[in-house]
Amino acid sequence: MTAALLELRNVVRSYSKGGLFGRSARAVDDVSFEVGANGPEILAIIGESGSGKTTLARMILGTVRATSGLIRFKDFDLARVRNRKQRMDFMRQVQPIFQNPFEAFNPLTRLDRYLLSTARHFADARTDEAAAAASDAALRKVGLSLAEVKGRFPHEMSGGQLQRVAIARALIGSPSLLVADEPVSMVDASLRTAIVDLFRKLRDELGVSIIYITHDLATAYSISDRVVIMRRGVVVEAGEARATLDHPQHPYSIELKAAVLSPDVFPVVAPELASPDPL
Amino acid sequence: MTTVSQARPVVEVSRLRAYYQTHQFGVQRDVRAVDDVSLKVMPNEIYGLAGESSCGKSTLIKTIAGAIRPPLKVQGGHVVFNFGGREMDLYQSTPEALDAIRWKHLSYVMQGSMGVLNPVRRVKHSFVDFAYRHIHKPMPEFMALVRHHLGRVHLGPEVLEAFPHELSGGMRQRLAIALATVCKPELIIADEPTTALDVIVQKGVLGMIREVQRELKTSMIFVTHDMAVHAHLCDRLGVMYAGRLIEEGATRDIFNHPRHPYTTHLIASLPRIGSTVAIKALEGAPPNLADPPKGCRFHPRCPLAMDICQQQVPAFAEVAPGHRVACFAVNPVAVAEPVEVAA
Amino acid sequence: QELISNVPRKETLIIENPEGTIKNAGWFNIWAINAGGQSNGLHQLATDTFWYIDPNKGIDGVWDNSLASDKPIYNADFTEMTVKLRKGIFWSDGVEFTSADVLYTVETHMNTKGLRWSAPIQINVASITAPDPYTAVFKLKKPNSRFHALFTVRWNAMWMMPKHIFEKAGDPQKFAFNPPVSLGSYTLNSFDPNGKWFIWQKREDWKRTTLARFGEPGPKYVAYVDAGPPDKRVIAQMNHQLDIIHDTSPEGMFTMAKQAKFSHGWFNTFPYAHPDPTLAAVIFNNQNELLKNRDVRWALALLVDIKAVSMASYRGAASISAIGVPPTGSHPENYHIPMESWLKTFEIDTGKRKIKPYDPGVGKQIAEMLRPSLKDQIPSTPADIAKGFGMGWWKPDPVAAAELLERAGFKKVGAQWMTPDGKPFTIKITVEGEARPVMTRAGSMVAQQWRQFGIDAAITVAQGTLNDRRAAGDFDAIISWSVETWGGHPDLSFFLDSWHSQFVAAPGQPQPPRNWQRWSSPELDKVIEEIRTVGFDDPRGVELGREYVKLAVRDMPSIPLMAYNVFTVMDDTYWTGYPNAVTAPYTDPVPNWGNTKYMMVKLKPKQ
Amino acid sequence: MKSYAAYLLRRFGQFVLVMFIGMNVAFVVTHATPIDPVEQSIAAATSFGSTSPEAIAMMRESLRELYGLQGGIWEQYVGFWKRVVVLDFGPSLSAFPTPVSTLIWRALPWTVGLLLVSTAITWVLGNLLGGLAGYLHNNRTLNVTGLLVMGFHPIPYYIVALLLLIVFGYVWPVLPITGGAQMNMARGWNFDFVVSVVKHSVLPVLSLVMVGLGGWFMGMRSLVSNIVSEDYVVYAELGGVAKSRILRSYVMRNALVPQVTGLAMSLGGIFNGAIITEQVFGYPGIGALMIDAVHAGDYSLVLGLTSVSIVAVSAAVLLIDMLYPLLDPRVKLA
Amino acid sequence: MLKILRDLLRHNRGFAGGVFLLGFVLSIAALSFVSPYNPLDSYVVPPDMPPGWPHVLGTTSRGQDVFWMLTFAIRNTLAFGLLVALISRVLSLVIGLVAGYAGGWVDRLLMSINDTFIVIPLFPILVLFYFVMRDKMSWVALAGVMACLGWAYDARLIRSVAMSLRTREFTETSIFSGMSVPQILVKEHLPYVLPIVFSTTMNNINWSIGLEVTLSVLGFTDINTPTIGSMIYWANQHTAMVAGVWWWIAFPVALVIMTFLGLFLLAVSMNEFIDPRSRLGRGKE
Ligand SMILES: Nc1ncnc2c1ncn2[C@@H]1O[C@H](COP(=O)(O)OP(=O)(O)OP(=O)(O)O)[C@@H](O)[C@H]1O
Ligand SMILES: Nc1ncnc2c1ncn2[C@@H]1O[C@H](COP(=O)(O)OP(=O)(O)OP(=O)(O)O)[C@@H](O)[C@H]1O
Ligand SMILES: [Mg+2]
Ligand SMILES: [Mg+2]
Repeated sequence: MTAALLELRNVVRSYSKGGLFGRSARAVDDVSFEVGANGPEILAIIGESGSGKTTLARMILGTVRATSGLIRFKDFDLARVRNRKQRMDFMRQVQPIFQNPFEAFNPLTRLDRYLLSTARHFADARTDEAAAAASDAALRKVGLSLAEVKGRFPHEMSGGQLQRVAIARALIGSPSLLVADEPVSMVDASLRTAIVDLFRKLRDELGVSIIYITHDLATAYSISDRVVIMRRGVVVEAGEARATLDHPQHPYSIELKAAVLSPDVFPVVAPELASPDPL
Repeated sequence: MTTVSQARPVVEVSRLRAYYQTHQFGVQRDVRAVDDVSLKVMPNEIYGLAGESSCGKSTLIKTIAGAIRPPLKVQGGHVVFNFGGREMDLYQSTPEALDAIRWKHLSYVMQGSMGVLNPVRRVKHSFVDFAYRHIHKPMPEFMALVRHHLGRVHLGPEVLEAFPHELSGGMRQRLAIALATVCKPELIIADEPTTALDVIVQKGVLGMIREVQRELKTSMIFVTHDMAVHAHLCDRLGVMYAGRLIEEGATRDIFNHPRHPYTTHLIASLPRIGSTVAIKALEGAPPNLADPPKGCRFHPRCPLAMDICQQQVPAFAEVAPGHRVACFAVNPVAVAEPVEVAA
Repeated sequence: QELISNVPRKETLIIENPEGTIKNAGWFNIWAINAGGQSNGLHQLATDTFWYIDPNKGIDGVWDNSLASDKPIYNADFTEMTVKLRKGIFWSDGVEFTSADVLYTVETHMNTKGLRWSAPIQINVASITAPDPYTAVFKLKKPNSRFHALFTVRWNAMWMMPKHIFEKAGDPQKFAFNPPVSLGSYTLNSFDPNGKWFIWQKREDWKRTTLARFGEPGPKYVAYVDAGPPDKRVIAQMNHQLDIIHDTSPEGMFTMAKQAKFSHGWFNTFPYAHPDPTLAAVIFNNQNELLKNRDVRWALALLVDIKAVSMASYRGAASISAIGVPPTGSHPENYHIPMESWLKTFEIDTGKRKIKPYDPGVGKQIAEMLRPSLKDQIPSTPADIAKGFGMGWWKPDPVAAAELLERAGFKKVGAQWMTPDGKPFTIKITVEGEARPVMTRAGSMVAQQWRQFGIDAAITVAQGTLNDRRAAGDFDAIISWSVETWGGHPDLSFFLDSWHSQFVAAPGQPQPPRNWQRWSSPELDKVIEEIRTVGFDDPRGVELGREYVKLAVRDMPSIPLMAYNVFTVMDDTYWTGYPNAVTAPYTDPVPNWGNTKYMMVKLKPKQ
Repeated sequence: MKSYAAYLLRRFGQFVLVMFIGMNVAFVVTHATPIDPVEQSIAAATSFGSTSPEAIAMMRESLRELYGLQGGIWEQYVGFWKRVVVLDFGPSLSAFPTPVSTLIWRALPWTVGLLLVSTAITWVLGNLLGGLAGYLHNNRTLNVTGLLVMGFHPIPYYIVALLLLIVFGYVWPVLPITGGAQMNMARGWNFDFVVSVVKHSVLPVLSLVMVGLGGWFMGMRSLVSNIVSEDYVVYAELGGVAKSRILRSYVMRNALVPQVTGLAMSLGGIFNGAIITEQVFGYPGIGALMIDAVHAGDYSLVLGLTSVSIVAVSAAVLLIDMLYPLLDPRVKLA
Repeated sequence: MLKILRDLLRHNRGFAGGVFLLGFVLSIAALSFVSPYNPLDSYVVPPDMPPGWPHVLGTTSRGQDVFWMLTFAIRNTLAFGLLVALISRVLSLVIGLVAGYAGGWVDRLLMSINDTFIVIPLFPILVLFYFVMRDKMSWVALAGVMACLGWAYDARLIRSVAMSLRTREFTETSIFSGMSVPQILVKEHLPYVLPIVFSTTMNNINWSIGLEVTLSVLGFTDINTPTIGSMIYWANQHTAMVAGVWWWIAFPVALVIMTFLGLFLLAVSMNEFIDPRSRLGRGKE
């Protein structure tokens, strides 16, 4: 067994809650798992809203410190990252896609800045042209082009466009781990498929591992290798994706699966909508 | 939804065009995010709006909700509301008249609604600001009503005392929905209100929406990318592509017999849990709305494209009762009238 | 609403106290050094001492025996001074003033270090006795023909302490003396704890004070107030809320003269101002390497155009003086007029030739210069012109100045004068700034004239550091005065005694007051030593004074400019009878002088 | 609880540190003055009298002794801290032997009263106008008002004060132009006195407000112009929330956080006095005291005044830091 | 760049007004280089002449031409205000942004230093500095000192904004785009604080000019250098206000007001320009 790409052991994060004199509450409670122990993989994290998924992602990215527990990337303890060089090395390999695309870009800055900067630092683009080319290539993977993005400010883009820009930015440097926090929540089904396919391709062809946080069980089912289901900061169930989602064990997982809306309501289920509590 | 009402529509949109106009440094650029759209929403009806990302759904919705801020400009067309028998043309009315109908008759949930709550005030104050004046009840009763309403979106009364930043994205989104529905307006316009919700909560919230709508015979325009949500919630569905409506009909008809090639593709590409068949994404890139393709805007990506598609704009015409499509492959003779140039 | 509550305006005289705000208002112990205010009425209205010398003509001659009934009586070798006291003078609390108070005052100063007059008493007095309640006899440690000056008011002097109060008060340095017990015709009525105003009230028993000899004081109340910045003082008087402005700018004075028909100065017409017996001068630091040389000092003097300086500083309203005596009081009769013929013949040798630098017509030239704009405001008789504007001065002579500088080894390179060791000749004129605007203006004009000649000259504003810098000799040249006189009396020892070279400090060490120029001259020392041996009123004193003048002209240790003119403005709306240069020169109007107590008896309410 | 307490403790430590450094700087600075209080006293005591050089030398020595200046700088430093600890700044050197604290307490109420009122008025008015102007940025009246406010702002204070004085004291003499209250009036909480104090404060307050308004106005205006495009403001507008409410609770409330910081600091700053106001209007206060003390080289008094100001300002800064989480709930107490 | 300027000029009346006012003031200042008079010399023209020909703005009681004096005064005063503002802006920006971004002990250390500067009263320091510097007290030196004393307040303000920017998600995006800390501070955070910086700069310039005037009125500056402050100083010494020589004070004050209003209009329009949301929004109105 090769060493895992990413390893989390007993990770806890607590926040002090509620104004001046609040108690502290655990947003992430004793979470352990590994990513990429057996080659590149896509790990889906699904679960309740507010269950600590984003917090977990942030701890992996090192932007939030774990209250306790250990996070190791390629056998390197993230708590020991000190200088800029170490950080840069880390970021070359691990890239995020943040949950809210409207927040992920500075409204006062043009979007291409982020792309070009990423290209320069992590895709070894030496010249402006090279950086532009790298950015354009990444944007094309998500159905955009540099021409469309260049010179635009975030508020000039639709939510889906922003989300795609965020994805493209993360891809520029060919990282070995992507932490994607609901990367396709604002994208239409067709594009979503394209992006999810892209993730799959990244894994299969480039050996990128992906942590895929989502509420969309369907895409999680279709691309992920393993799945982690969280509720109130705790991992309630984890395992091989299809097996777990086909036959969930934990009551919450079962409830979750049951709640998934299927598009295939017609023609069979249609009258159900007439009932007072259809869903 | 099976009962197509003969009553007057709650909102009637005709030949609406709204462009993002930027005159930045001498160069004018028009992004034609809404181009010649006409639709009607009947009382007691949920009208779903689907379409590719960045096709102009949010813009359309903003235009209907009167949320016009520069650089967005309405270039032509009308939005006429009909609340309680009184007609009102949105773009001919005074701001005061508009303020008077907001939230009482018309409410709006904007996209990215996590950021719409005032960060330095407790949540309850937002409810007071938006809704109190429309609900003619004393404060304690009003708060009780709000608490009750929050229960419907699975939120406890304690969130009223919280500051927005203390709540997760999903909680804030539910608050935005609760805020928009608490006054039980006649028309609710909602732009991707459930994107940040987990499926369980989403189901609950949709249930609530449906319930409110049934109870009050409210109408609703609902934008989401989740076709499953459309399938469960909407009476009628409109599909947009590149700033235009390209197909509209009863939800069931659209799901069962999509006619426009884009809709066909959209329905076909829905992911299903348990299915492992690889889904094919649409070839090509979404059109650039600042410089859309001539003719039918879908033609560069259309498997059925013909010569005429590159020249003429297909009319958005009825092909079956209550079912309209804009496609030459479906309706070879219907050519759209050219839009009149705005004054 | 009245300006002052509970006090009728008609019975009140309102005077500016130039000390401004007294930060320690409730302190009336004037014998402690600078603990409280003193020209807030305290030393004008409430204190008294043996004698007064008036800077002008005086109410009954220049000399006034105040608490003393006679002039000081010295023994032959000036080692003993006897003072006879008036009878029937009472403190405001009803206790009689006697020689016991004198004894107490002097002995307290002998026994306490750090009172205001401790040092001179301890240096001079061996013992004091009071043979009877109205006689005090001072035994001196060494001969001193001017010992009485300590008790003779020129602005102020050593005031008498009330024994019956102070002996019970404990440490005389820590006693506030509040409320003060008065020996003058007024007592304290009330004061602002924040030090903005003090109101004094005429004593019921004003007849039992020294002033009663001249009649009843007019104002029932006298208020001393902090009048604020110059503009505001003018406004206040135009509103008739300030009867006497202590000082304003020349322009302020002209405005008042034009616009306020009740306001007038010491002169009713131009130049309005009262010339203090104080000589403003460009004081050189005679220990400065470059300025040690008399030729350099004379060269700089010959570059000054006094007409321009007079215009710049006082807008022409200055009384100029070419010699080291202020042109005020009785001095013109004793010095300026008699010495004019000598001045006319005075020569200096430039190295190339001899020149006669004195120009007797300068005063007249200033008057003529102003006449076109001021018309009949300008006096026409030569005597009046001399009185108002002064007499002659040194004629600007750049050629001679250049010759003198060259003789001193200076060289002109391009437009710039170089010192003998080849550096640019730089000279800074220190001025006080805000607190003495007119002097600052004079300094800036002098600097300009030097600069135009090719000397790198500029002014530097010392503000609060002036005292320290002046004492430490930390200046090239400074606009200040080292000559102050009695004004009404020709004796010059008031300042001259301290010019003896025995007191000149080493460079960098603090120089005792007066001889700021640090000038030492053996010839002058002889003059001073002789003055010490002749009596105060001895005519020989005047002759010796003229000797000093000649020495100072020859050496030019400082360039005399003009009298320190004070634009005191008086408002006739409520009171008349103010002192006036022409019709009533009975005392000095400048209200912070202790001598202004005489004004009170001359002031009459305007009907 | 724990975290806020820890925060408080840390913050309090910082407060003490800042005060300590501040006081030390003040000590060094005041003792670096080239003005020797003894020389000042001598100059003042002798400038009008006949002066014998021997007497001066003697006087110098005894004053040095009297003022307690013989010791080295180190002894004075230790003495200073001893006195600070018991809140006694010793006797003033230029009004010896009156204690510094007496002088300060006599002037302080006037300064604090005047500046408190004018700062409060300025702050409220400036923010209100700035908020309105930023929010309704196309309103003509407001733009003109803005230009007016901003036009007054840069006029040198001395000129404004003097102009007011000329207008209301001479041209149209309706208001008293000098002092804190009518002369010779019994002080105390009686009606006449209070009326007189208020009347006398009108012009000083007016002048301070006129000149000070612009600062707050501009700050608020620029803060607001940023906030109006935030989502929550846009949304409230779409929700038909009353304009006044949006302005108050959405726009201004969010802009208030930095403005309150500023207010706290300027409230702390009122202990520095308003030198020119005091000068022009003859208003009693500690600004004049400070100038006087500096001129007289009275470092006891200067130190006393600076210490009061240092304590006041650092306390104000501490206070805002403590209240910050209340003002802006998002701020973390890290 | 030029295009931006032209566009701003054309579409933004405030900007055009600001440019015009400042341009006017600057050209007055520039005229000082061709002045026929040496600003140090007095009594070169007849004193107390009211505005008219040939002395358009009149003459002072010191016999100086007000207009030509003013060219020097405004030049020096502007240079003074800008120098103070420049230095103190750099300090407050660097310290405020770094403290807000870094947090933790860096923040505490910087804020301790900062607070020390806030609590020390300004006036005694300036006066003392004046006493110690004496003749070497040029306006440049004064500007240096004032800059060192004038940054702390604004640094705190900027820090408070920077603190919340640190928590915004886009900061993370920038970090993960490989931007260095200075890049993030300059390119990402600076635009956010610029409106504050503009308004504090204005306030700072105003404060420094005001303090210079105050110090001048009290006589604590180098009165040999013509500045607005020293003009007012000399006017006061000649009680110009009550003597009716109003032009000696009115014109310098008017020029200061123009400068300031110009800066204000610029700052306001620049604020709108920096925020693309409002920039686009207001372009057409
Ligand atoms: N900065 C914070 N301060 C206090 N509490 C926080 C903070 N950030 C997150 N939390 C809390 O931690 C919990 C987990 O939040 P997190 O954002 O990780 O949830 P999530 O699983 O990503 O939810 P969602 O799917 O809605 O985005 C929530 O209860 C939230 O309120
Ligand atoms: N302020 C703006 N200025 C210029 N163009 C804009 C602006 N806002 C949106 N657009 C453009 O208008 C088009 C339509 O945007 P809109 O937000 O309506 O899309 P959408 O259909 O809601 O997409 P999504 O589903 O991704 O939210 C997009 O191409 C977008 O880039
Ligand atoms: Mg999340
Ligand atoms: Mg959208």
